[in-house]
Amino acid sequence: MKFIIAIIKPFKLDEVREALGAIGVAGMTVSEVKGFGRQKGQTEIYRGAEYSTNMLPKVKIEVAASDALAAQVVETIQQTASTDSIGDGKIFVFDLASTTRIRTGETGDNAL
Amino acid sequence: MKFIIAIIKPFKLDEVREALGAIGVAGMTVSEVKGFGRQKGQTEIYRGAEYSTNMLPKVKIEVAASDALAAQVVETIQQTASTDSIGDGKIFVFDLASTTRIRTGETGDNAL
Amino acid sequence: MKFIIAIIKPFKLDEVREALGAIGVAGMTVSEVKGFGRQKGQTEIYRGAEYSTNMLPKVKIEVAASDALAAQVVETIQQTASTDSIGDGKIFVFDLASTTRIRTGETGDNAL
Amino acid sequence: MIRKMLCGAGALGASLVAATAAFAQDAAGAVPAVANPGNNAWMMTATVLVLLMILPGLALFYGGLTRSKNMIATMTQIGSVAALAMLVWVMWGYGLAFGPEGNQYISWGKFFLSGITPDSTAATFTDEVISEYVFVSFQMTFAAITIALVLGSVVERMKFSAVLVFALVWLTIVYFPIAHMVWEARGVFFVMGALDFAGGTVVHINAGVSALVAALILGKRRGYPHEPMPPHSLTLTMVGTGLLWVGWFGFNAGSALEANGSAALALINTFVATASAALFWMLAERVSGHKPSALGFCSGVIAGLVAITPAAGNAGPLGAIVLGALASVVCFFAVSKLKPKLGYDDSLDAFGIHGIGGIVGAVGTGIVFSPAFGGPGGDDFEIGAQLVTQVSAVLATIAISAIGTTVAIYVAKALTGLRVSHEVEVEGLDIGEHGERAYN
Amino acid sequence: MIRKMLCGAGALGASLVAATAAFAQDAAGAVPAVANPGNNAWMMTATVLVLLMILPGLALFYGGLTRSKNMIATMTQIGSVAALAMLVWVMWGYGLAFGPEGNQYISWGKFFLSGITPDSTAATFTDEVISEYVFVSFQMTFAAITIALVLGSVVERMKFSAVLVFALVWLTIVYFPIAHMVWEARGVFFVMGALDFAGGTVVHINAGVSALVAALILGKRRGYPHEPMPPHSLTLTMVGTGLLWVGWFGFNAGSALEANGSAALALINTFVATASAALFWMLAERVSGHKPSALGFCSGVIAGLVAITPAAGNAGPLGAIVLGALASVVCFFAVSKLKPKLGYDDSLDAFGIHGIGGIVGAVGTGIVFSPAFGGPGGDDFEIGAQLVTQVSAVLATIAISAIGTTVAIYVAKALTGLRVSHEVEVEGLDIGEHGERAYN
Amino acid sequence: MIRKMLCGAGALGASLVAATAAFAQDAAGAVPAVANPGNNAWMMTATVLVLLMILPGLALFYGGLTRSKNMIATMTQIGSVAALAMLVWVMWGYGLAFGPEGNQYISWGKFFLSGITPDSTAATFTDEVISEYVFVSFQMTFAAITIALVLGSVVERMKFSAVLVFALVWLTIVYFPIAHMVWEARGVFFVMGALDFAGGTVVHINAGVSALVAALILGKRRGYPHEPMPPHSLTLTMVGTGLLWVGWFGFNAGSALEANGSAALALINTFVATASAALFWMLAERVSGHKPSALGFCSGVIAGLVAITPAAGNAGPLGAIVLGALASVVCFFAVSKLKPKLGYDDSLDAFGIHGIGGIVGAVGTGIVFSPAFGGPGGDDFEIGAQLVTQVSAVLATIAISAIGTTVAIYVAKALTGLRVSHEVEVEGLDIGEHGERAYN
Ligand SMILES: Nc1ncnc2c1ncn2[C@@H]1O[C@H](COP(=O)(O)OP(=O)(O)O)[C@@H](O)[C@H]1O
Ligand SMILES: Nc1ncnc2c1ncn2[C@@H]1O[C@H](COP(=O)(O)OP(=O)(O)O)[C@@H](O)[C@H]1O
Ligand SMILES: Nc1ncnc2c1ncn2[C@@H]1O[C@H](COP(=O)(O)OP(=O)(O)O)[C@@H](O)[C@H]1O
Repeated sequence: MKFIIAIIKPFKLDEVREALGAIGVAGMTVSEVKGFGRQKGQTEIYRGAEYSTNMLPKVKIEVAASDALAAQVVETIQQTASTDSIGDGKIFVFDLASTTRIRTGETGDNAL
Repeated sequence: MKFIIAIIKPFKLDEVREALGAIGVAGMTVSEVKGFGRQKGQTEIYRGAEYSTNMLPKVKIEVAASDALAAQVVETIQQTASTDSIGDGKIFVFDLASTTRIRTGETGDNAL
Repeated sequence: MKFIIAIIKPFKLDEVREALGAIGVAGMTVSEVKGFGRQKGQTEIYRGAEYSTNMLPKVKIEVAASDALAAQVVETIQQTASTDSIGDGKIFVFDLASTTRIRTGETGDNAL
Repeated sequence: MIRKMLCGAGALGASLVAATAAFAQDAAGAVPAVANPGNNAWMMTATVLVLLMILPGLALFYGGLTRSKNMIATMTQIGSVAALAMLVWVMWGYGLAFGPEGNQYISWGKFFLSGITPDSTAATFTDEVISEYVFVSFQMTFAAITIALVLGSVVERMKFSAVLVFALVWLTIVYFPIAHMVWEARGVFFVMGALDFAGGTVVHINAGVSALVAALILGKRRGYPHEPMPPHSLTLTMVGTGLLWVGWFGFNAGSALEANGSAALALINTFVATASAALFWMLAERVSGHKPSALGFCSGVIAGLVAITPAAGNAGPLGAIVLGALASVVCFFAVSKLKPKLGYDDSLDAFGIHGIGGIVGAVGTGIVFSPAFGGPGGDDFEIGAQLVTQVSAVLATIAISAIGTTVAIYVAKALTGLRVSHEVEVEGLDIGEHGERAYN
Repeated sequence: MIRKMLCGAGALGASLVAATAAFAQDAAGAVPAVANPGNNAWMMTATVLVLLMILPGLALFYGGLTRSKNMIATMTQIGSVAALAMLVWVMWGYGLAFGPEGNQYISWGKFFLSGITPDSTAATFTDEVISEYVFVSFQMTFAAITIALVLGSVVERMKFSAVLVFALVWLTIVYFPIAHMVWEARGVFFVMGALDFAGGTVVHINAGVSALVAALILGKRRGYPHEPMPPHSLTLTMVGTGLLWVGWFGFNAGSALEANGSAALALINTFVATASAALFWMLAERVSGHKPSALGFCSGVIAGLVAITPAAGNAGPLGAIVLGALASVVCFFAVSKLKPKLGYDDSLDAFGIHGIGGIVGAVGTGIVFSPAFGGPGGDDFEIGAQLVTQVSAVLATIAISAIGTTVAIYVAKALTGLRVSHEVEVEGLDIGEHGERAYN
Repeated sequence: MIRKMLCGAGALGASLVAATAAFAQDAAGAVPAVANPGNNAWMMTATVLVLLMILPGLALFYGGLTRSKNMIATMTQIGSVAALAMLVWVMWGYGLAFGPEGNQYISWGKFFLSGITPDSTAATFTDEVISEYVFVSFQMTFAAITIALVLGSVVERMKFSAVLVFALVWLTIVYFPIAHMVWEARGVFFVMGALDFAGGTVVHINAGVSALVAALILGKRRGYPHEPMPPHSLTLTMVGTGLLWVGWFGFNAGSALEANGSAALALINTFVATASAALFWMLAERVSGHKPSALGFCSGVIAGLVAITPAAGNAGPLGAIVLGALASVVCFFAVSKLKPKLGYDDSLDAFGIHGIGGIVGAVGTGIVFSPAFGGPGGDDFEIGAQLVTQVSAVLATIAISAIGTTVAIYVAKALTGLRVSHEVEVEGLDIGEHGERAYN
C-alpha cells in the first residue's frame, strides 16, 4: 500500500477532495502547513519593519491508497491542484509497511 | 526502526499517551489535523448557509519506535483509541531509513 | 530520493532554514506540532488547577532531498538546531517512492 | 419626525429657532441660552457611545463574519470611511444637512463650521438647548456609522481606494440630503410628519438599500455561494454585537437630545425590543427545524435594534417588544430563505437586516405610536393616515438611495477599478490591499 | 439599606414616597416632580454600563475560561438569559419587586409596566426624582446580570433549553422576591436595616449560592478534574475583566440613584478596593509559592468588585482597600485550595468568587461602615449590632437561594433533561447545541 | 494652563479656591458649594472612560502588537501598574500633586485622602464645583494610564517584579511632581502660562521620553531587529485602538471638568484631529510607496489623539485637523524611518508616538490657540511668546522625565535584576513569568 503526501494551495483543497472522492478515495487527512520554496511571498510591513516571508500558507493532504489506486491518486491531485503557477506544490509517495483501522483492528486494504 | 502515524479522535489523546508511556515509548509528536472519511460531520448553519463539512477535527500522533516495540505500539494505540464508532481513525506504519537525536547526534535506537 | 522529517525547537527555525538554503535546499514544508519526550514542560496553574503538560511547542520541518544531498541535510539540521539541551528534537529519514511537482508534473529530482 | 409629533408646533418652532439661534447669537451677539450641564453631559455620552458602535463595535461584528484573510481589511475599511465621514461632515456635511440657508431638499451655510463657537447652542425639542459643538458631533457620528454599515454587503472584494471614493461621493449626494429632508425643520419628510425617532430611514433603510445596490453592481465574491465561507470568528461577532447594543443607547436615547422622559422611554424600548428580537430569531430557527444559534442571537439583536430605532421614543414597551419580535422573524426569512433564492451576494446581510428591518420598523412605527398600542400618540392619532406618510417616506428614501448609490459606485469604478484582482481576492485583502496579516 | 442609614428616616420616607409617588401622579394626576437632567443622565449612563458588564463583559470573562468548543455556547447562554430577564422584568418582575401593593416578602401591581409614562418618576434617597423608566431599566439590568452570573458554575454541560427554563423559574421565585426584600421600602431586610449599597446580597451571594447548588445537582463536567481544562483564551478573559470593571461603576455608583457625593464615594471605592484586590490575589499566589498570574489578576479584580458592592457608598477609601484585599485573599484560598478538596465542579468559580466574596463583603460592610474605619456611619453606629443584622440577612439569602435554585433546577430537569448527551459534551456544545463553531 | 488662559484670572482664582475650598469647608465647616449633578455626571462618565482606555483599551493595543508568547504578560503588566498607581494615588499621590500645602514644585497634605468626605468639592475653571472624590478619581486614572503607557517600550523582556518597582518609584519621583507643576495653581508651568488642556506634557511627553530612556537602559529584545516580530493580532490592536479613541473623550472632554462649551469643543476636536491623523498616516505610507495599512490607521489614530490632547479645548476644529495631520506624518517618519536608523528598540513605539506626537502637539498648541487659526485665544494672544513658554515647558518635562526614569530603572535593577533570563525571553514571558499561556 502507498501513502501519499501532497502539498497544495489552500484554495484548491475542495476541488482536490471532490476529485479524489470521484476516483474512490474513501478518506484523507488534511493539515495546514507553511511552505517555503521558489514562490516568493508578499512582503508585510509593520511600522516600517519589513518582512518578506517566503513562508506561505499551504495545505497538506495525506492519503493512504492501495498500490492499484496510488498512481491514479497522484495523477488526479497533480491535475486538479495545478494552476500552472509557481507554488502549486509537490506530491510525495511512500511505501506503507502496514495500515490498521482503529475501530475494527482490520489491516491492509480493508483498513481504508 | 519504524515510524508510526496514528490518526485518532482528539479526546483520546491523553489516554493513548499514557498507554504508550506505559509500554516504554519515550516520546512522540502530536499535531491537530482535519480528517475526512466515512464519519459524517455535524452540519453547521450560518444565516441559512448550510455547511455539512465532513472535515472533522482529529489528532495525529507520530511515534518512532524500534522494530521490536513497533507492533506493540500499534496494538496499544488501536486498543486504547478505539470507541467502536466510525471515525476512530487509522494507524500507518513506515520503515525508517535513519533516526538522529539533534542534541547529541546519536543515531538509531539510541536516538529515541 | 529521501524525505526528511525534523522536529526542532521553534526559535531555531529561521537559522535552520537559512542553513539549508545555503547547502542548496530549494524548499521545505513547515508545521507547528506539540512534542512529548524527555524534556519536561513548565507547569501552568489556573486557579489552583495545575497542569504540568509535557506537550511542548515544536516545529516540524519536512524536506525532500536527493540521495546525494540527504546526508548533508541531516547533518546541517543536526548541527544548526542543536542547543545541547534536552528537547532539541529528532531527525527522521524516509525513502521516497516518488516525487511529483504539481505545476509541471515533473517527477524525481527535477520535481524539487 | 417623532420629534414634531412629540411636541407639536412647539417642536417645529424650537427646531426653527435651533436652526437660526446660534446664528443670531453670533451675528447680533444676543445673550446666548446656556446648555443645562445634564443635557450636555448625556449628549456627549451618547455621542461617544455611537463611536463605540463603529469602532470597535461594527468593525468586530462585520470582521468576525468575514474570512480571516479579510479581517483587517474589513476593519480598516470601516475605520477609514468613518474617519473620512467625520472630516467631510465638518467641512460641508453639516452645512448641507443643517445649514442656516436652504429649502426642503438641502441646506447650506456654516461650511467648515464657520461661526460656531463653544458658546453656540442648538435647540432641542423643548425650550432647552445643548452646545452646538455637541449637536454637530452627535450628528457626525450618525453620518460615520451609516456609510460604515453600507460596506457590509461589499466586503472581501472591493478595493480600499474604491471604498474611499465611494464613501466621499455617497455621503455628499445621498446621506447629507436625506438627513436634511428627515431631520431639519424645513426638510420635506419632516414637514410631511413622518415618524423617525433616531434614524430608521436616514440610517438603516438608506444604508440597507445602498448596500444592496452596491452589491448587485459589484458582483458576488469569487466562489459564492458554493464555496463555504463560514464566519472566521463568531466570538468577535458576538463581542461586536454586544458593543453595538451598548452603543445603540447613545444612538436612540441620545436622539431625544435631552436626558428627559422621552430619552428614558427610548432607553427602555432599546432594551426590550432588542431582547425580544434576539429570542425570536432563535425561536424562528427552532421552528424551521434548526438549532437556535449564536449568530441567530446576534442577528436578532441587530434586527431588533434596527426596528426600534424609528420607534424608540414612539412606542410603549409592549409595542416595542412586538415590533422587535416581528422585525426579527421577517429578517430571519429574508436572510436565510429569501436571499439564497434571489442569489445576490449581500455578504454580511446589510440589506437583509438593516434594509428589511428598517422598513418593518419605519412602517410599524406608524402603528405602535398609537395610544391603542400603548404608544405616546395623542387620542386624535390616526394610524391609517400615518401609515401613508411612513410608507411614502420609505419609498422616497429607497429611490434616492438606489439612484445615488448607483452614481457613487460608478464614479468609484471609473476612478479606481472598483474590484480587487482575482489573485488578491484569493490571497485575501489583508495581505493584498494592506500588506498585513490579521493573525501571526 | 445603606440607603436608609445614609439618609436616616428621610431616606425611608423618600423611598416610601418613591414606591407610591409615580402611582399617585398617574392616579390623582398630581403635578409630577421633574427629574434633574444630570441625575437622569448619570442613571442612563449607569444603566448602559451594566449592560456592558453582561455583553460583552461577562460573556468574554466566562467564555475565555471555557474550552474553545464551548465558547459560543457560553456566550449565547449569557446573552439569552439576559434577554429573557429583560422581558420577564417588564412583564412581571418589576411588579413583583417594586409594585405598588405588597408586603415585606413580595409586591404586586404595575405588571407590564401599566400606568408608567415618560413623565412618571421614581424617588431617590434624597428629595430628588429620576424618570421611572430609567429606574425600571437600571433595575432590569441587575436582574439580567444576576441570572447570567449563576451560569458560571454549569457551563460546558447544561442544555440550552434547560438554561432558559431554569432562568425563567429562578428569576420568578428567587430573584424578584429577594430584590423586593432588600431594596423595596417594605422589604423585610430593608426594614431590618441591613447594609447593601449595590447588591452584595441580592446579586452576588444570591448568584454564588445558586451557582453552587446548581452545579452540585447538575454534576461535574466529564473528565473533571483529571482531564486538563485550561482557559482557551486568557486574553478574552482579561478583556472581559476590564469591561466588567468599567461597567461596575454603573452598577455601584449608579446605585446612589443620583450623580451626588454618595455616587462619588462609590466611584472611588470601586477603583481602590478593586486595585487592592487584584494585587493581593497575585501576592497570595506568590506567597503560596506560585507565580503571580494573569488569571490571578482577573480573579482579584472580580473578587474586589464583588466585595465592595455592598460597601461602595458605605466605606471610606481606606476601608475599601482593606476590604478588597481581605476578600481577595479569602477567595484565593476558597478557589485554589478549598474547592479542589471538596471536589465539586463550580466550573468558573461563580460560588468561589461571587458567593464567598459576596459574604466577606456583606459582613465586612458592617465593620467598614463605622466612622472608626473612616466609614460614613454616624457616631452612634454600633458594629456589633450591625454585624448581627448583616449576618442574618446573609443567612436568609443563602437559604432562599438554595431552596429556590433546587426547585428551579428540577423543574428544568423535568422539562428538558437538564444535561447534554455524552457525545455533545465531548464534541462541544457549540456544534452540538448551536450548530456552529466559534472559530473557523 | 489652557485653563488659566481660557478664563483669565478667574480661573486662577477659582483654582486657588479649588485647592483650599474643600479644606476650608472641613476646617471651618462652612456651607459647602454643591456640585451640579450634570457636571458630576459627566466627570464620573469621563473617569470611567479613562479606565476603559487602560483596561481593556491599552492592554489590547499593546498586547496585539507583541508576540503571542508575551500577550498575557503585557496585559498583566499594564493592569498591575494601573492598580498600583490607584493605590499610590490615594495614599500619597494626590497629596504630592494637589495637596493643600506646597510650592511650585510639589505639594503635600491630604495624604490618604484625609479630610475628604462625600460633601467635599473641588473647583472647576468657572465658579462651579464637582465632588472632590470625583476629581481625585479622574486624576487617579491619569496617573494610572501614564505609567501604563511607559511600558510600551520595554515589553517582552522586563521582569514583572521590576515593572512594579519601577512603577512605584517613577510615579513618586516623576509623575506626581510634574502633575503638580503643570496642573496645580501654584505649579511652575501653570504659573508660566503653558497651554496643556488635557495632559500633553504630563502624560504623553512624559511617558514617551521615560519609555525611550527605559528602553535604552534595558536594551533590545533578543533577536531584534533581524528576527521577525510581527504583531500577533492586529485584530486586537484595532479593538484596542477603537477603545482608546472612545475612552479618550473622557480624557480630553473631561479635562474641562464640566459638561460645558469648553468640553464640547474638546469633544469635536478629539473627533476631527484623530480622523485626520488616521487618514494622513495611511497617506504617508502610500506616498512612501507602501500600502495603506491597518496598523498605519491605528498608529495615526493614536498620534492624532496624542497631538490633540494639549490642544483639545485650545483649537478650532480646523486647527485640530491640521495639527492631527501634521503630528501623524511626523510620527510616521519617526517610527518607520528614524527609529530603524538609530537602532534602539522602543518596542511598541511609546516614544515614537507619545513622545514625538506629544511634542508636536504641545508646540503646535501654541500656534492653533491663536484666533488667527480659529483658536479660542484672545485678540492679544501672541504666538511667539506662547511658543517660548510651550517649548520651555516641554524641555523641562523632558529633563525631569529622563533623569527620574534613569533613577527609577536603576532602583528596579538593583532590587530585581530588571531583565528576564535568556530562557524566559525565548519561551515567552507568559509561561516564564506568569505560568500561563494566552491561548490554549
Ligand atoms: N524540497 C521540498 N521538500 C518539502 N516540501 C517542499 C520542497 N520544495 C517545495 N516544497 C513545498 O512545495 C511548495 C511549493 O514549492 P515551490 O518551489 O514554491 O513551487 P513549485 O512547487 O511550483 O516548484 C512549497 O511551498 C513547499 O511547501
Ligand atoms: N485513506 C486515508 N488516508 C489517510 N487518512 C485517512 C484515510 N481514511 C481515513 N483517514 C483518516 O481516518 C479518519 C477516520 O476515518 P473514517 O473513515 O471516518 O472512520 P474509520 O476510521 O472508522 O473507518 C478520517 O477522519 C481521516 O482523518
Ligand atoms: N519516539 C519519538 N517519536 C516521534 N517524535 C519524538 C520521539 N521522541 C521524541 N520526539 C520528538 O522530539 C522532541 C524532543 O525529544 P526529547 O526526548 O524531549 O528531547 P531530546 O530530543 O533531546 O531527547 C519531542 O518533543 C518530540 O516532539
